[in-house]
Amino acid sequence: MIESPYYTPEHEIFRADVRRFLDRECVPNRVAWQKACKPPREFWTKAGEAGLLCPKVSPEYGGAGGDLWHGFVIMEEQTRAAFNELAFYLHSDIIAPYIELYGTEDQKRRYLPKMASGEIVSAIAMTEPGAGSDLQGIRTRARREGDHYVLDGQKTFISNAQNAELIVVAAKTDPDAGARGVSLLLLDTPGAEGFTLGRNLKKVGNKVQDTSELFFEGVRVPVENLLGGVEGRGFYQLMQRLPEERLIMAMSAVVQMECAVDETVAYARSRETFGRKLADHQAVRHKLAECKTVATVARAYLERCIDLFVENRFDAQAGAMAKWWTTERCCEVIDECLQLFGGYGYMRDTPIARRWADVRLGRIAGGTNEIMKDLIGRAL
Amino acid sequence: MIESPYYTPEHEIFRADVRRFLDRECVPNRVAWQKACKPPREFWTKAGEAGLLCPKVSPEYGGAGGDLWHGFVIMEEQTRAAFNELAFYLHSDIIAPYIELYGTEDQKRRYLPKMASGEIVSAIAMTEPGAGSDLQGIRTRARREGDHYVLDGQKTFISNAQNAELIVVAAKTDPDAGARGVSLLLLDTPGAEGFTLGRNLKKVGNKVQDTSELFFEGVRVPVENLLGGVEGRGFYQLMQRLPEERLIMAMSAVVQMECAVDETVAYARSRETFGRKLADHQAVRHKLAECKTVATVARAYLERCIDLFVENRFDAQAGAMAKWWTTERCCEVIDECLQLFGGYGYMRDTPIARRWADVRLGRIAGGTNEIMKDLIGRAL
Amino acid sequence: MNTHPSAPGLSPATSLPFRDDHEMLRQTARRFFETECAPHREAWDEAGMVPRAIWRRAGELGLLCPRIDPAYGGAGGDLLHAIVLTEEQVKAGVVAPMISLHNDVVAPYLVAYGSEAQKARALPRMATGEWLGAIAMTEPSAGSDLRGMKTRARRDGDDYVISGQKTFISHGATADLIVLAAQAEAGISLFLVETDGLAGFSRGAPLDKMGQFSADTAEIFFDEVRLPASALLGGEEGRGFAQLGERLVEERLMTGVVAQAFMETAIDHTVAYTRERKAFGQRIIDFQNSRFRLAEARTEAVVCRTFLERCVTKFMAGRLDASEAAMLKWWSTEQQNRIVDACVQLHGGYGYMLEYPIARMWLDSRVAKIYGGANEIMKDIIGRAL
Amino acid sequence: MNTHPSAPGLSPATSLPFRDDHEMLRQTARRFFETECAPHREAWDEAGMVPRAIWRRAGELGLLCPRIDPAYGGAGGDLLHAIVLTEEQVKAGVVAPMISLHNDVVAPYLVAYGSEAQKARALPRMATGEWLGAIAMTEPSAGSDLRGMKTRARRDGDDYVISGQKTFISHGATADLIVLAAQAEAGISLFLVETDGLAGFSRGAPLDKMGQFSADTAEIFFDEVRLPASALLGGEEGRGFAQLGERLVEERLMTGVVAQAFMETAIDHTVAYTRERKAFGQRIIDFQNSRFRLAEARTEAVVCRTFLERCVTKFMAGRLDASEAAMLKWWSTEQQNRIVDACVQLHGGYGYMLEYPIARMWLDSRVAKIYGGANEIMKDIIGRAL
Repeated sequence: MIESPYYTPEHEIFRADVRRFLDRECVPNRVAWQKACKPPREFWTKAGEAGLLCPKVSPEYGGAGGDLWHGFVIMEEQTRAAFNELAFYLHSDIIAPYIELYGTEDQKRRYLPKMASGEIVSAIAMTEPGAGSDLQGIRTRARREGDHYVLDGQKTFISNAQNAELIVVAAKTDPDAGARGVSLLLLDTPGAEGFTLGRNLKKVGNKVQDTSELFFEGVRVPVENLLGGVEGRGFYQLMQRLPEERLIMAMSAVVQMECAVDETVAYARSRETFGRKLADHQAVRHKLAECKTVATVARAYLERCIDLFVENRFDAQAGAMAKWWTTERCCEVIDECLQLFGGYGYMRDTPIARRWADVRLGRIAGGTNEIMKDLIGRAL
Repeated sequence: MIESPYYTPEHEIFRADVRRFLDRECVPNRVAWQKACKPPREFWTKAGEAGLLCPKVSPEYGGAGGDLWHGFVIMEEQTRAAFNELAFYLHSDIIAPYIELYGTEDQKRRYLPKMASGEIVSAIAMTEPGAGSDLQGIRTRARREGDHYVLDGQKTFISNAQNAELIVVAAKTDPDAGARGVSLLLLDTPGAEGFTLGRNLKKVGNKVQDTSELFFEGVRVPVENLLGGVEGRGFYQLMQRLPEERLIMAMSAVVQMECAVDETVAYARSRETFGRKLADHQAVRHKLAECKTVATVARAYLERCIDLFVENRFDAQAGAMAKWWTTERCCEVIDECLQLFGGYGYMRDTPIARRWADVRLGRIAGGTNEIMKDLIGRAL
Repeated sequence: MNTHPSAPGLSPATSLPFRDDHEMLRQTARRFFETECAPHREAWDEAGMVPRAIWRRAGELGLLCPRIDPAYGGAGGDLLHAIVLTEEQVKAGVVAPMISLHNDVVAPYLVAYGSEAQKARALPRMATGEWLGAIAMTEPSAGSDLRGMKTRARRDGDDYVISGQKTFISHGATADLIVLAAQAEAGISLFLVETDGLAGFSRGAPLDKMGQFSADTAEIFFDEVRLPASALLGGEEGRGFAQLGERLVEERLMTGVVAQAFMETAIDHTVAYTRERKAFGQRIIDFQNSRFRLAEARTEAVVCRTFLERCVTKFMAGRLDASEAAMLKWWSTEQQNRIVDACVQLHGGYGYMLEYPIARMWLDSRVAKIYGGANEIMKDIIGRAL
Repeated sequence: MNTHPSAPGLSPATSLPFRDDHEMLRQTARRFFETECAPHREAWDEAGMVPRAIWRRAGELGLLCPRIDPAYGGAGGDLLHAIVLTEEQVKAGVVAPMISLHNDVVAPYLVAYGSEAQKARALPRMATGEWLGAIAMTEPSAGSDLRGMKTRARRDGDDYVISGQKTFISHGATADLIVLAAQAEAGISLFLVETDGLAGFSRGAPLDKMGQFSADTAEIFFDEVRLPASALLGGEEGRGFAQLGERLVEERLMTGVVAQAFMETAIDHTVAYTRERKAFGQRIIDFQNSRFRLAEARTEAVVCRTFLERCVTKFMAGRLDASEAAMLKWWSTEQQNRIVDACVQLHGGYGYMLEYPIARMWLDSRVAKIYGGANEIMKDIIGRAL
């Protein structure tokens, strides 16, 4: 869909597969899954069979040995279908890399092949009810007791948890050590005593993606499930991955804008009001020109960010900039687009309406945009 | 000009006088005064003779015994002529009230009649180079020595100072007492040893209104020139007057918007481009509709503020709200209006251009708008 | 609405002349919305509509059509009664039952243009909640462009025969009485359609909207529907466009009332939330950015209220013109959406969760920039009048 | 512009392929603007123009027309040379001499459309600074509407006779060579007007603008001015509209370069100022509001730079279209004005004093949303191409 020097013919073949899978397996079920507020468990297995999970993981661990652009292709195709509410990227592009990059050999062998096949669905548990974006302030404790850690605490806003067999839990192994006291534990949820899956929270958008509360009361996790095997590395492991995660969020925001502008231009060209095409009203045309400009600027910016990322120069500030700027513009542009659809823009079966509700999360998730500005501001 | 239940026929007669004075005595001299960066001293005497100075001061002290609306009439007429760059209101509505409200009987008799006649031009010196809007942090000292205070320090951004015979100086009589250590001193500048009038600063707009630096080195001020005769009251005297001062700023901003919108609508109706009137382009019409709406909303808001003021319920937060909101909207609206004038909007002889540069100060002066938000935010 | 006693300087009490009877209605309404509606909001949202019984209950309490003549079951009230009801409904976070649609949009057509017989039949039923009202203007192909409507009313002997389709009809799935706009020979005309057992009339399923879930909205269809000539509102053809136009000023004024209540309620929720929640060791309200954003929102709401109240005052004196009503409509709904959006942001992740009122308010608000004439139409109206 | 070494993550170094010769020109330009221009800015602003000697000096240093062929006195440079000059001029806070107007707007008309004789006569004089160039399109009654121009070029034997009036002409008060657009029989055509001793040609006094004080702008008048037929640019009538259109893409690109340099310079000044100044006991940059506002500005400038550089790259590859150039023009000048305005605000009272560079930048910036085709025209261009 997108012109990019990084896409090879192989990516385009993959894109066709992804598109087919989305159109056949997902779109027809959208309404049912939205009602259920989650996709069925077996959907993940199908996605694994279709090669949509963990395309970037090394073949050694059951992946397809792909690259960043395989993840982008999936995200682009989801966006085209206005079906971003399936958290593939969380499973494949956020969690799998933690294990592949920081895990012990044993952890990689245990989890990655099953994550790629869809036998294991994964979630990551960072946010807590009282702490929001403040990772250093988390209260969930992991107390060492013999060859186990004992987990106590509470998490919220956890995506994928309803189906997850594996939850990566951020916990304090040393409550007095601040950032240095945070570790990541790999919790196998089947049969985990003391673990309770809380409510599946109802959200403004992203209806299919489940979002849950989690409770840990004396949950025993074997020490070999400490990610990487060394305590106190969690905060740094999380931090290191943030630029890439934010790049993906920016990419998603940009593609959302582009899809929205395309849909709106098409609508404005076909819809007639007051005796002429909507697009022939000057005020409408100027709004469309503004939206198109923002989307074009954003695309140029995204490509530059990708270049920097490839050159290994996309740092924390760059990630923060990309994330806040694109998600803000995305919400503005889509709100303007929705307006041009009139009453249809408020109906859930119009893609623009779903986009509008879905993208609102972008300004909040992954660290609120205020946190991004703080991060940039401190480095000025 | 403005429909208001508070205007009486007497105000309208006064308005006609003011308008005549501005059109005859001021407008023809605008360019010369702008070049000189101040009006000539004798202009103030003429203004006094014409009854434009201190209309609100009690007849007992040489004033006309008018009310708030006499001040408004002058401001409105200045705005109509795009000639706000004469600081009448500083002299009449800010400084004279300090003396009338807080001064000793002797101070009132010494200064007010001459201020009303224009024999004395006044200025007020609060801001210092290092302190900005932070009044409690001022460093100018007034040390008591026998029956004199000895002034040492430096001020900046002082309007009217080039012509002033009287400068009300905010100084610390007790440097350890914070807000309670601030006093206002009435400095007679003729023959004041140790007092130096610094540069007349060149500004973005408000060209006619001079703005100077002041230096005090061991300047002796007799104790009977302490405003009100009691030390440490300065901060409270200043604070108490702020709501009214901010109401006047809000009023000015609203009238500026109204004048700008009227001028722009007239221009857009007469100017032709691309074969039709500017106002017949939908995008232009929508911009004008937006500007007109903001001006209309602002007028309603201003009237409500005036009502509250009359009912003695216009407090510090209300003043802060009125000041920041109206000055922000004023700059936005006038910027939009200027744009519709095309190249003419950038020429100094177009009123919209002068308004644009003049009103920019409103967001900075009288406490920056950030200070206003701080004040409101703390009271939430 | 004497709001914010805690911060008097920030939100000056209303200047509207509320009397004791308005305050009594306010108390009744507040109890009704808070205790009999708000607890069911989630269930009603799921159902996509409210149970009929709640309308009867609202009727019993005197919340329906309080402005109509007591002869028809009303209380002879005024616009301030309508404002009181709307403010309390929004403050309680309740979007349906759509009392203002029923009371302030539909009933006035009967009051203003109905014959004695039409009034006597419909108004008492509306006041008790026996009949729910709706108005059907918008069509799929026309949107805000009323003159482009295609629904026809063909005269056939003593009857009119109606064919066509309407969409985005609030109460479309449930209404008993629909004020219908259709093209008759003499031009657009309004008809009173009693839906019970009406042959050729059908309704679509409630539309799946992005917010206001419990407020049912549906398409309705007329396939050679026969109405007696007495169904013509006011008894004269071709007056529809003018009648709709006349009513729009008041409808847009009420949109402003809703928008204002949304803003103030959203800010109240958010001040409370940011005072209570902590992040990075301090209360959210203690961050300068939060304080500035809330200071802006509070100021904007205060400004908007003064404009609203000026419009209300002018309306009650018969002096509010179409241009000013259009200003109020676009400006207040724009501010509403901006403020609610900023409030969502200050809630962080909770702002995206439907169990927090601010999340539903965000979804509920968006349509305000579209309905009652899209905001672009408002700017056209103002621009042409300059 | 490898700016901001102190904060590498915040402003990625340029991705444009600057070579050593560009960097050498940058050094020369920087020294020239910083030491030979900036100290005189106030005096030149007072005078409303710059002394002619400064043009000769710029010519000596190789700053004039570096892109033209060495055969005509240039250095055979490329767009990056133009960018280097513009960036350094803006960074030094210098608006005149208007080198980019001379180099990048006027000279290219000769290069692109001039006959050999026209080039050989004009370009070497422009490269030395002997002749100052201008272009005259806009008329009092037409503004951005070029087709509406009224200046006539009547053929009379071997001559053209020109009558009409132009306004807002940069270098109008000082230019030696004016590229003039006028209506000839076959349509809008461009003429090369050598002003020295030209009968019937007159200039108004420099216009009193709101900024860019030292950049002279004037009205010019043609009263039956006789030009030889050889003054017709390109030798063919009626090509003017197309020629102007062809050049606009590059002009708008250069407007983006100026806007970008303004943004980055304004932010640099403001970061320095807010780091140094204190209020209420802390540095201004330590207030969260200041930090957020600057974080926004820096991000916006980074985003804008990536778009600018993409446009530059596409332009150099011959692929930048009119629509994208229009996007760059309106977007970058809009951002420029917003960012400079925010920077003024962060300066407090000093932001309003002309001795602070930010104050002059604010005044200088405003016209960017108007010149080179008002931003509304840009939106029309983009909108029509959708």
